[in-house]
Amino acid sequence: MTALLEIEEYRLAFDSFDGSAAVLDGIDLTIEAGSTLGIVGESGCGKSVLARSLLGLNPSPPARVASGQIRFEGRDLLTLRPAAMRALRGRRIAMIFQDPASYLNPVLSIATQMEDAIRGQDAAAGGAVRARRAARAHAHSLLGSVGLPDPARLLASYPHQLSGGMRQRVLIAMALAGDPTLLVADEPTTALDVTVQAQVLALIAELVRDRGLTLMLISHDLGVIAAACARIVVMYAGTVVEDAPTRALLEHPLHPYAQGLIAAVPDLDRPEITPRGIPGSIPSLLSPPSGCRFHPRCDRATARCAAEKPLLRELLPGRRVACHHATP
Amino acid sequence: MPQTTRRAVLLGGAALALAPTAGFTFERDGAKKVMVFSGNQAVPVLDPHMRYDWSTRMIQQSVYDGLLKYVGSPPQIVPWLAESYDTSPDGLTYTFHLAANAKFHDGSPVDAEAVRFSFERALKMNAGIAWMLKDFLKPEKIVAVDARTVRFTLEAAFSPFISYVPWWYIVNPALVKANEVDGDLGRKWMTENGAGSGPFKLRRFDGNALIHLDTAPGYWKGWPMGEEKRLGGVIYRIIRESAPRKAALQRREVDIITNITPDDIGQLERLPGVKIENHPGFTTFGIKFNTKEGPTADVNLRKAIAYAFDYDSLITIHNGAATLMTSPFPASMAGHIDVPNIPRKDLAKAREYLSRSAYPNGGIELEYVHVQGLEDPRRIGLALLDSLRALNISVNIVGQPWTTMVSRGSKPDTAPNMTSIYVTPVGTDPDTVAYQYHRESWGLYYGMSHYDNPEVWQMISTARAETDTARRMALYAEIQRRIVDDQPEIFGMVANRLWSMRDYVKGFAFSPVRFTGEVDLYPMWIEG
Amino acid sequence: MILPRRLRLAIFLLTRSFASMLGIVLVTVILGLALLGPVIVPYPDHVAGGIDLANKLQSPSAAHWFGTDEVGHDILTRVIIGARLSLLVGIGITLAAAAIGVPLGILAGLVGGPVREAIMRLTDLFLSVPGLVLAIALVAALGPGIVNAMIALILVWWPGYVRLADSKALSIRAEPYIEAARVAGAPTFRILWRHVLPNSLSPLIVKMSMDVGQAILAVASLGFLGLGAKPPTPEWGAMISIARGYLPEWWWYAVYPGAFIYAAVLGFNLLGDGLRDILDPRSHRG
Amino acid sequence: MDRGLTLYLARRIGLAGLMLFGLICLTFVISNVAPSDPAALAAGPDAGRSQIEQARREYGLDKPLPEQFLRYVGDLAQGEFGRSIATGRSVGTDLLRYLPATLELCILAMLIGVLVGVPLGVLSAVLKDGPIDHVTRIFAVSGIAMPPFWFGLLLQLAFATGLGWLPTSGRLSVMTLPPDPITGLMLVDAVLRGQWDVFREGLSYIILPAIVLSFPCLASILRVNRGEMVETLRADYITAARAHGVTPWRMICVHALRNAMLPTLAIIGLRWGWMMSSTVLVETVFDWPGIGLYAVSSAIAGDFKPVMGVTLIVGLNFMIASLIVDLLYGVLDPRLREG
Amino acid sequence: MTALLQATGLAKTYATRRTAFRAASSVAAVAGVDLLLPEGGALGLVGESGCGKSTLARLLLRLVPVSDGRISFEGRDITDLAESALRPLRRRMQLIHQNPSAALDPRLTVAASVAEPLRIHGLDLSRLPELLAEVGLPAEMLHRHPHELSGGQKQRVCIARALALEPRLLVLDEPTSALDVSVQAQVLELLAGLRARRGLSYLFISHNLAVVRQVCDRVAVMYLGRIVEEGASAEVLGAPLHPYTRALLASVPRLGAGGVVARGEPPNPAAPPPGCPFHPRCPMAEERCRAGTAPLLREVARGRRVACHLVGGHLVG
Repeated sequence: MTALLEIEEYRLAFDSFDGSAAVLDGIDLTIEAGSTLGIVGESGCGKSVLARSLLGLNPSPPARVASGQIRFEGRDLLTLRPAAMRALRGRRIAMIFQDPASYLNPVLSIATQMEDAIRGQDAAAGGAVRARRAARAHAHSLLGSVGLPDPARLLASYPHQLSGGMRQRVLIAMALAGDPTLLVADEPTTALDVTVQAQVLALIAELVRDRGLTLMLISHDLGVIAAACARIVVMYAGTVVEDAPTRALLEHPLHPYAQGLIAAVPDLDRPEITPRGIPGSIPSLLSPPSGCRFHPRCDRATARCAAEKPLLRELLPGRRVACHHATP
Repeated sequence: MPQTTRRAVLLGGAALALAPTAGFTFERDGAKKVMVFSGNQAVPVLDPHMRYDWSTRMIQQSVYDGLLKYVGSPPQIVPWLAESYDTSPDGLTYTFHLAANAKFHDGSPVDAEAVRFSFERALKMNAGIAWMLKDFLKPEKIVAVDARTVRFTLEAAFSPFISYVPWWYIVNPALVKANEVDGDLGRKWMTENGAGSGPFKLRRFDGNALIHLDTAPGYWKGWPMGEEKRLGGVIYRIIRESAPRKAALQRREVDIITNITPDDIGQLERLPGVKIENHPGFTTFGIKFNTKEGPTADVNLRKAIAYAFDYDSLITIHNGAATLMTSPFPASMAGHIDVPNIPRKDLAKAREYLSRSAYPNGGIELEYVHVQGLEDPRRIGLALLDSLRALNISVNIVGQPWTTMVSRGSKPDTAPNMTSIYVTPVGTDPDTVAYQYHRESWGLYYGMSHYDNPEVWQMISTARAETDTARRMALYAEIQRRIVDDQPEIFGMVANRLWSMRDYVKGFAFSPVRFTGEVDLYPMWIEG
Repeated sequence: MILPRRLRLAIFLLTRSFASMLGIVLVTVILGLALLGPVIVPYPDHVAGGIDLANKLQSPSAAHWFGTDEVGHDILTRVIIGARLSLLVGIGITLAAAAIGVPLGILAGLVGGPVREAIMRLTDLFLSVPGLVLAIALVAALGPGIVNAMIALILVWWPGYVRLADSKALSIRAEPYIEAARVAGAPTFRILWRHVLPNSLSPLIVKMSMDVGQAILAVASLGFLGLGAKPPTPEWGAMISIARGYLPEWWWYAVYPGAFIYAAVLGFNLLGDGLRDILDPRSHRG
Repeated sequence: MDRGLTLYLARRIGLAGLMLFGLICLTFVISNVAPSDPAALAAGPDAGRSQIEQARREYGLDKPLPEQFLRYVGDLAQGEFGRSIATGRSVGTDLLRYLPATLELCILAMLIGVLVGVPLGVLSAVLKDGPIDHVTRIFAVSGIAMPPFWFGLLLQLAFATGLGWLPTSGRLSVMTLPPDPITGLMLVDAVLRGQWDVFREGLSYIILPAIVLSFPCLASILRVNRGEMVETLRADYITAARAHGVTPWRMICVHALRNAMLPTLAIIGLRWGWMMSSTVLVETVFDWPGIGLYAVSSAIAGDFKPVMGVTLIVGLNFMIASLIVDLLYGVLDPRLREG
Repeated sequence: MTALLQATGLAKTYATRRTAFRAASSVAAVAGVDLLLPEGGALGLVGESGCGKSTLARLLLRLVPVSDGRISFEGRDITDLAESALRPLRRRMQLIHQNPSAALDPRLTVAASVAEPLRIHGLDLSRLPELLAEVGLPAEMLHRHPHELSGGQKQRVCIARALALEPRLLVLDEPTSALDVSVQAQVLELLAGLRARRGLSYLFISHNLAVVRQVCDRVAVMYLGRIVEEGASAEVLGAPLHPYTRALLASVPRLGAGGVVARGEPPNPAAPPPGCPFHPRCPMAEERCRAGTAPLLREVARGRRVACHLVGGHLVG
């Protein structure tokens, strides 16, 4: 397998009046072509910012890239000119978002929005821009491919007339407009009800399987990630703390934070196990803790943890962890 | 100033085109030139029996003819529709003999019936000019003796009668009757339409913006400058503010303007090709005291104020274009005398009078009311305020709408302490001024003083019925002296009347009996 | 701890924006002139109406920086004293309108039902006639004068505050913390006083700052139409109204008072904009 | 038209009628607190007492106030605004004569306001915090802070008196006949009649007052549009559109602007109402023969019937404008179109 | 066990406003709910968004007007009590909101917020530090403003404020859904501890079945304004009877494998389907489910109620 996307030492800061927040602090990760990777972490750990970095969607200012590389198919995305980035968006890397209600333009019909996306892809490809009629036909078939019944009526409707699940399917269809290689899904089911969430996750799994997509799924819900991804990256406060195959991580987490996270999730099937919280709260990124960013909340923390930032090291084959105390 | 192109109306006014861009041309109507006159005041109602003010009467005088007409300075009454008239010795009967060739714009003759009809209409409508004659003339006492003779029989001898007749314009009865709605005597239609025999006829009427008059072809009275030179028409254009009006003259968009401020004179005089007409006026300005109620009921206070007032400021405010009054009558009024002891600024006297009043140390505030929006009375108010500081009297300057002011002045207990009032006598007869001081004038705008002196009232009544001119004039001299003694007002000044025009405008004839700004358009033409 | 940060943030936001700084400078200058006016004017006598006809309509010079008017008043003197008047009038109108409108609006928004319906209909009625026309009608009826102009403007101004306070009260009423207070058993008046009013304050302050400017402009407009201050009161709009007759030769007479109106209104509007950036960074309605 | 819309319209119109009645009461009360004597005005300057009394009877001013009010309402119901006391003319006729001039001025000013304000707002939002944005913002506040009457005088000084490029005031030069009315709007009529020189001349007269009148409106539109655009450009669906590769031009002009136009529309409606009242100042400065000038000159003369008439017209205009804005909102915002 | 809170036939109908393009209509947010919360019990209320669970909570607290039905609290009918009469009762029934950031007045300090109920009821203010300690907040937090606190801390402040009045009933409206899992577990721990210590009764609203199973001893499942199943949480969540409950449980992603069952999405409450409201999505729906009225909630076993035509017929003879 070849690496489709390689992120190296990626640091991103957000500048504000109160100072500069190191939102991403040296991210290192790789996604192989055709694989499914889940990124899990609590709010503010930087997972969405990371996803947006892939498409250059972080507004700048305040976002400021401090260092690092994001290589996609060998090209560094961080140094791409805006036009080149536009050409990439949707055609190579597509994205689906958290709240389908707010990511669809309320005053434009589904047809207009899809046609614009399709024609925008054509323009970015540099070839002929197809006519609206042709674009609409394409939109029609895309909607069908995400399992939406009666695409013709759907195209004529407006976002508010659709249910949450339908909106998310429409957004997925739009993401497929440019026939992308990498699909970045940023909390795609968080705003949906649990029954619909299951349907959408199934759809994503089906698309990954049928189209050979590479998937990067971001969620705060370990259950969602576990259901959809073969490999999981755990993030905490702008750093990657653990990177492991799904089953291995769930059964035998190595990083204390990953352990805490798994222990905090109540298990419907095992109510006798009381979930345990992790003491303390997520640190402010304006003045992050020294050394290991997790050390103030970690019961195994030592003086070294406060002083020295642990490197993400390969502790077992295919498993990386960033902890001074982690043992196989 | 860049020369601007002028617009011209080509034959008939149907087709419009831009004039050649080089130089300028006059407004033209066919081969004839059109004179453009600009003033500030609208002409809401054209009906000559409905209302009058300077702008309205200027247009009325152009569209209609009267039996007689005022011309010249000093004003004289000359025959017009009436070639002559006779007066009976008792002063009760007037017989007018009409010109043979006079005809209305529709070609019908101006006959005795038209005259009778017009006077009757004016009296019935009881508006505008009606007040002048209504107490002395009943409609049924007007008789068309034959086609060219009309006889008026008055209820009582009334010496000023003839002096009012020029303002009673003759309307075309056929047209009026044809346009009568619900017995309104044609009032609605006459608001914006002409039915006259005058030198001009109406072409376009938009009373708030522009009135376009065409010269009446073959005007029965002929043209003083000759058919060759006569105008093709006149446009009265309303420009409310003085600055744009001046600019329009400067740019030759208009040929003659009025309502210019004294401060403008210097500026306009320096403009090449512009001349000023500056004439002593007929309109008196006075500050009327409330002689019945409040502090000013005290004649000593009134005298004190009259002596404290800085009369020179009146002249300065008008840049010299004004004359102080030397009597309640304007100087060009028949019977006017210079009253010897009329007050002038004399602080010693002022203080002396003040000490005799109820307010020996001042310390009061008096209200000074002027018509809102009028600039000169406001400035005079400031001068008054400045003058009275010497007496420790403060002045509250209030601008009010005309209606409010008049309404307040109608009763002594609401009349302001001091009110600034302009009065233009409508005729040359001294009675028109004298009668302001009569009991009957109380509460009217010129009677705001509520002047109370029965002896003077008696003299006024006697004088208006007196047919012997010498005796009348003697009475009026005495009336003037008595009024000055009672000081019902500060006798102010008579402001000059000002027009500014391009030097190619000819035939301008000043007559003080017309209102401020009003021009007799008939004798005027454009040369060059 | 917290106040300094907020203060620092406020200063940062203000100093970063040229427009806000300009607003502060202009308002400070107008305030300064209003406070020091009677002390610093070169011809204090010209305020009360002392006239000097010999020196009328002088062009700007060392003796009269802004020239003189048609009765010889020093225009600089009158313009400075005019600042005091305009400021008093502007603040007076705004405060009075807010004092009428805000309680009514909060009451309407909080109580709802027929009370709100009645209050809002009355408000709509006044808002359905654009202010200036109504004010003109009112002043024409009451008679010109600065006090009448103020009364007229207060009458047309208060409904704006009802609207604002009502909408704030409505949105705050939906906040969970209001529900929390109700659950705690808080009576309506307490909710109004402790929660609704303090949380409505920011937009109110912004609106009031801008309204001071707009009220100054409105009074000047009435003055210009001859319906405002009476002579010899030095009111900017009335000065321009008179000065109009002296254009174009005596241009300074109209230009200086107008420039002061412009500067004052601009100042209060920019200040309001700046305050909005500080107090309510997301809102930006015109 | 479906039943819901009909019901809604009926309710709105009913409400507007109620407001109109309130307005009539308001204006009537205002006109009667005045201490002036309208009859004196009606009778003319030199009128004697009997003439004043006759005028009082003629105008029904001797009747008790409630009766006068009922008569006024009755007249209004027949589209009759009463007679001007000062001139005796029908206020309705006068309004019909002056309203087209005001409408023409307002329409042109609104066109300027929208055509300049909206693009500037978009530009300013796209270039947020750049130099153009800063200049535009000061410009926008200036529009609101600039006294219209003073601005008008300055423009007159510069372009009419100083440079001599444009006429100072009025609607047409004295010798030009306005085209025969078709719509009543002179410029439109000139075009319809093919009188291009009249059109050009009319344009030279209308342009300065229209600019002055449009300035505050332009500024408001600019401010609101800029603010909404800034907000919209931050919205999630714009991020999504970018991610989907929608072209920037289309994203700004369609995706963002369509959303930003909704509040902009509201301010346009509001400003249209205000504009009618600003004409009071602008028409006074430029001697524009519209209802604003009519109202001011009548107010100063103490003649209330015209003032009441203009107030009603302006109020009615405002109500119609807000109704139209509400309906347009529904057209532009699909969320409001159906349940 | 005595009933602390009981509702019979409780209903809430909202009228939607008419706009230019829409006639007014009404939406039944809650339709005929019978509910009983025993003294010291913890009842979970689960369902998807828009099913009416938050409205039900507010009805029970008399925060929104009741359209139909009765509520009794501590054995007393409170359905028609005036606000002033309710005020003393409010001390014993408190509400915890979903989003602690919005539930605190941004202008008040922690001390002021927690003290407010004490002030309203004229109670002793000196207990503030004690209250804070009870919810696990250090005393120095008293002088902070809400924006300086983390989400978990804010929720603790809200709990302290509710506890200040010594309530017997706590209505918790999704108290942890705005929190991260690591913090959620802390808050759940706190709530469990408080219940044990103070003998509180909970009405616990959540869409997270696992959390409900942790906290509650009984659970009621709501769908479209109705309770469709109710019983002990171990039974309802362990062996669901109603097809909806089953679909809900099957949809929860688990650490391990996932499964998908329910099709479609919850219908619009303004236009509910006829018959059993769940029938369009129900894999087992029969003809009788599609017509007539919604099936009634009936006791199918001891302490177990289900509203389903299919279930009722099979279990209870």
